Amino acid sequence: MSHSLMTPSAVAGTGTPALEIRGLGKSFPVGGLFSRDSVRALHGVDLAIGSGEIVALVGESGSGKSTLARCIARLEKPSSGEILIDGVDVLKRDRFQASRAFRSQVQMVFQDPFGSLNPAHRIEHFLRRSLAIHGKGGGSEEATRRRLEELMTTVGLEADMLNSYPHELSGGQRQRVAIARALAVEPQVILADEPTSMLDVSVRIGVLNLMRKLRDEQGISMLYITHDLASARYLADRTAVMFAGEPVEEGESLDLLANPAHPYTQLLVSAVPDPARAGSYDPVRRAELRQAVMASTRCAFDGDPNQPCSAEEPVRHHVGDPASRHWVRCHLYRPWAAAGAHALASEPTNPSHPASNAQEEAPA
Amino acid sequence: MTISQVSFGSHEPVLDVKDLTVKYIGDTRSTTAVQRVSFSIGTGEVFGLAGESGCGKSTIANSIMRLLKDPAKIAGGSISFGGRDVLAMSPEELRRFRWQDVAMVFQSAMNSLNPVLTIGEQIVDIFTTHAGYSRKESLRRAGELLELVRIDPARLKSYPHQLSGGMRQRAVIAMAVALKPSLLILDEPTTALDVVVQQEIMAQIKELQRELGFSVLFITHDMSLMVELSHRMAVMYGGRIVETAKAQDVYANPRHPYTQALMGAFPPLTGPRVPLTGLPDGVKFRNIPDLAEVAPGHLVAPFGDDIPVIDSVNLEGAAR
Amino acid sequence: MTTALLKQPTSTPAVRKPNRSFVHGLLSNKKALTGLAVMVIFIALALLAPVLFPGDPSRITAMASMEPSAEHWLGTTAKGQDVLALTLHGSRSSLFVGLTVGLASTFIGILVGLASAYFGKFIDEALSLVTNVFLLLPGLPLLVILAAFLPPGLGTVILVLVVTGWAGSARVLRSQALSIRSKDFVAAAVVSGERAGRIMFREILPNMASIVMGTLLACVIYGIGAQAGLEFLGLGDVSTVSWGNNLFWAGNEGALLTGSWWVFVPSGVCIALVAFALALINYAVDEVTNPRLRKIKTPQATPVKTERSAAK
Amino acid sequence: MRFILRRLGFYLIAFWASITLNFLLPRFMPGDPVSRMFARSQDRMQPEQIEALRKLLGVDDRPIWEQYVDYLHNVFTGQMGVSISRFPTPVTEVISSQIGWTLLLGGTALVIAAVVGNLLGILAAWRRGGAIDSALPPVLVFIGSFPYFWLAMGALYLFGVVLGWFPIRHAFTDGLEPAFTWEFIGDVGAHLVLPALTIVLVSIGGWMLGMRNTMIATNSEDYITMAEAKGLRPSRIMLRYAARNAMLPSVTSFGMGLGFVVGGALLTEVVFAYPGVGYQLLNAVQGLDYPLMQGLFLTITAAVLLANFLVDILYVRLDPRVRSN
Repeated sequence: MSHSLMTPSAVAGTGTPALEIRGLGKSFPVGGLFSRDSVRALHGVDLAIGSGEIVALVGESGSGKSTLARCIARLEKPSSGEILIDGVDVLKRDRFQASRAFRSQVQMVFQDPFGSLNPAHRIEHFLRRSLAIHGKGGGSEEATRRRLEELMTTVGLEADMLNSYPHELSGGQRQRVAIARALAVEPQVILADEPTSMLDVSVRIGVLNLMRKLRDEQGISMLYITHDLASARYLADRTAVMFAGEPVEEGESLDLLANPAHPYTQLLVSAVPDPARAGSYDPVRRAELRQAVMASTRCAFDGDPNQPCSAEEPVRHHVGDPASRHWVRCHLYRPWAAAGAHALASEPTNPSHPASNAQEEAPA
Repeated sequence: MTISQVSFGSHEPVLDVKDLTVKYIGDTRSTTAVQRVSFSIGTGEVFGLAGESGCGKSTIANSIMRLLKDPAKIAGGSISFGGRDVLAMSPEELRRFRWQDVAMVFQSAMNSLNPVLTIGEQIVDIFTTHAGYSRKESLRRAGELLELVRIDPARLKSYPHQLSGGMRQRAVIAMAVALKPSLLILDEPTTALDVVVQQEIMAQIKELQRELGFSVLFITHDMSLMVELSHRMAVMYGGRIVETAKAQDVYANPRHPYTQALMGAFPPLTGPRVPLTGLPDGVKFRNIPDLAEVAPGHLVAPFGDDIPVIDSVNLEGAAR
Repeated sequence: MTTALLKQPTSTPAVRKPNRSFVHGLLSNKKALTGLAVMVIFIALALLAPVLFPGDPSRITAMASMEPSAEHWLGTTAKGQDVLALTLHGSRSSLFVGLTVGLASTFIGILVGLASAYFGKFIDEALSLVTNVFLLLPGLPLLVILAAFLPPGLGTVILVLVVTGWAGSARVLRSQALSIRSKDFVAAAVVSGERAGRIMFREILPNMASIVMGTLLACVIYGIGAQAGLEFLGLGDVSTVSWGNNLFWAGNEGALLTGSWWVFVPSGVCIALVAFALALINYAVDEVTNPRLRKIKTPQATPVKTERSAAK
Repeated sequence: MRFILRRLGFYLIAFWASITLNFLLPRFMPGDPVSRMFARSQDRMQPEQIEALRKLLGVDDRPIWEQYVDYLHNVFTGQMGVSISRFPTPVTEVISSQIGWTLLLGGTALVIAAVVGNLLGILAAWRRGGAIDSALPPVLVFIGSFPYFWLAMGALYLFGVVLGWFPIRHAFTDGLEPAFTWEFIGDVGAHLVLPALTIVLVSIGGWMLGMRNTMIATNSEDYITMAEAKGLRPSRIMLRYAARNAMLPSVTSFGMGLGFVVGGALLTEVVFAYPGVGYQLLNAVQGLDYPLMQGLFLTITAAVLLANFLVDILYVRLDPRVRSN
């Protein structure tokens, strides 16, 4: 095992990012054909992934992280914003439908390996089509064959599985096929939407290790979307936290999870079961956090005229060492308090705050 | 083979499962879902059953409640609850045994609540059937139950779809403790929920357990959660128990390679990043032998030094 | 570490296409076999009719209203036509119309369903609206009206039956296509750069095989039954020999009032047998694809009673 | 509420579509059937009546949209012209004298078939492999394979002609004055038995199998397992948990079934000469009575749409999930 676990990506941080997102927004219409209501799923998302960098996007269900992935993959049409690949805005370049050029740059691995491979086709079909569509087959049948076998070996599968049907493979093996299919087009960026959450726990690490290997050996950039903070910490160089459709905190994975600055991140971190921290659960502290964040549909302070958040957009604050790339976007963050235990402690929340007695409210 | 009685609570086991074997009788062949599994749970003890999908842990839960449906059949062994033979109960005895003695929280609260009845009606059902209370009295108690899990009693009139995921699961937990059963089976009660809600639900269950003193059979695939919550635990693989011990012992010193793989599957949230391996794809253990005691209260299924127990198959996912 | 343990050569598994197990399941299903056997017999008889009874079956060959006898196995009509000849020749038109209507309706249903599901949004809204309107318009009255306005003939009958019959299959196929559309493998195909047509017909359609077959069978049943109804009302093409027309003439000539049941029974029973056989195949398709509907085996003697029966 | 409004809008569109279809048919059909009709019955009509019918049926020189607006106006004010075959009765009058009989026949048959069929389906699914589950479905499917009219003719022949147990034609004995007397109601009942029975026999199998299959699917839901785990009584689980949920799709198909029953009733009415709209529709077709045909078709459509709307309202009562969004 020669994984470069201790060196968070030396390649990252310089030059044009492989993928950059600016001010991306997405609203879904709700109700019937004649309704003008809409739900805001994403709002002003900025994110950059350097070439050869793995960035994790963490958040709970409903935080908009999957929507973001689908927007970047252009399975959904973003309502606003820009998606830049190598500095080119692809939303402007091919406006109505993603071009094949774009498809060859950005690939996606889906959450459910049992759903992402068409049960009617053999494994070979998936890889062969990807090669054929993007002209990566090498011209001759022999070259294609070689490429197919190479792909299988790369993701740790036997070449003779090409003849199998998806239902003959285990979950982990299918997810490897899905990764091979993405690799076949030789993309710059792979979007991985919770690639391990449907797998048996014992094979999850194997898939994460494979992703890291691909980054190390082929320099592919990745956006790793997950709700599992521990795996984000394990795999990603940087981690961004999504909350209510916006990234609220971002930084080097180890630093971010060790010193979470946003109350929501703190809540997430504190909720992860970790036997090593057994007994660290503090109900009073949690109640405080819960009160500050509530259900992940919107920030608790949104709509409260007494809070600066509602009056103006929160700005980014640097956290810790100015050289680090750790920032948080929250009015409650007090840079001067950063030296203390945690930022929120210096600003006790008001018990009469309207959100304080709202349990997680049911969706209307 | 004996399970040494290192129960956390009293030495009198609430539940005693011996050599339980469950088979799925198929059209052409039968498969064994659970094979000679034995364990016991003491009064007030939280016993964890860990393992991955298809390892038979939910089948065990359903066997205890005798909820197995065709083609699954109990093919051998015994289940005794407070000294009574669960497998010999008549339909009427069984009906009373269910929920009064053992209650269960299912994996998905959305699916385990009847979508066309209000939460209130579904709780009232329990009281009118088992306790013979009037409707009015039942409703009053139902309201109290909801308060117990910190849900506004006005929610009695809500339908399941009007509650959030966490609230629904809390309502199910309220139902589970309605008749103060002596054993609560939790079958992956939080897998469908986000971590923050999961943490609250687990805290809620702990609190109720302190208050009401029931025993818990806790089923999950999340080792971290299990170690945090359980007193003792067993790790299942392919219908067999491969290791059982105090939870902290399993965490600190997993003996079986499979247990080690499971532990290795959860990267820690603190400390340095170290490479983990988990279990390679398609690796399977076969013919797991009976448990043997390796330390006081720590039993492990023997495996050879050269680990010949692992072989590679590529069809293991076929029967998902 | 454990990589050394992976050295097991993976023998190439006996590859079995998922669709093949479907056919296999169908062929080992008693209902399906019965249905198929009946259909094979009817199709054979329809093909052999001109050989067995050469010439025009509606010509008068014997005395009127004769009971079944050795010479005329199913007796004769009030005009003196041989009922057996009419019945066998009638199967040709009935099966032809049924099959044509079934294929055409299912084809339209597939197109509408796939387009609806794949493109979604406005296209789906519009197509669904049209489908639902057609589904809700009362079928037979619409048939009658259409048949009354259009010039009589076999073409009219087929056209009218397709117009009233496609909506049902479109609805079923749309909802199935919709559920497949939402599967990740369709999104994965989009991401890998596949074009719309290929996704619809190569990725979505193959997964609908059983439901397409079910719809086709249902449409054929509808076609045969509705043709018979239309012709019985005298709105078909009266000059052709078909089961519906046989019954129309039987009614017209007062077969029942004179007690000539043999004129009236054979064509009706034939329609019922064909429809029943197709329905059997259809239910078998359901059972093969939905294991929950399969028949429960009689429980073997096991030490413990089956849980389900104990629960009652 | 929103759901109801959406459905209402849909029914209006459907009704508009059927009106438009009615408008277009006589205008765009080959062979000019309308002229044939006029040729046959011109001598009996007043010139202004002919003029009105010409406009209604499109023998008209005005631009098509003008005709269309005029047609819509006529439909919504109930001016459907006069019947040719029952000259000079207005179409609306002919229809209103007959719709009641169809509602009686179709309604009775539908309710009996749906209720009995669904009950059998519930029982069959609850006791998988029992007597009801194994014996009944094939028999009912086989009976259901017969054409409506064939079964009707068979019943008429057997019970009417041969055995003479039931009257063989019309809705009541000729010469009997319609009135609310026991004699008349009994007579109507006796005339109703055979036609209703044949419709029930043909359609009941579909209800039963539909319910059985939904119920089997419902029985494997988690909430049924949970109800069993709760130790509820089996009868309660069957009715309040399983059947209560399984009936929801059945309610939807009840609305859809209406259209088919109207169709089945049409054929049955023809066989028994039952004086409903279906029988009348056939008479109108045979008598080239296009105004009556159009009126009948619109009436039948409107009735089916209305009934579907009522079913939707019922559905909202039964499924709380629809209610809240």
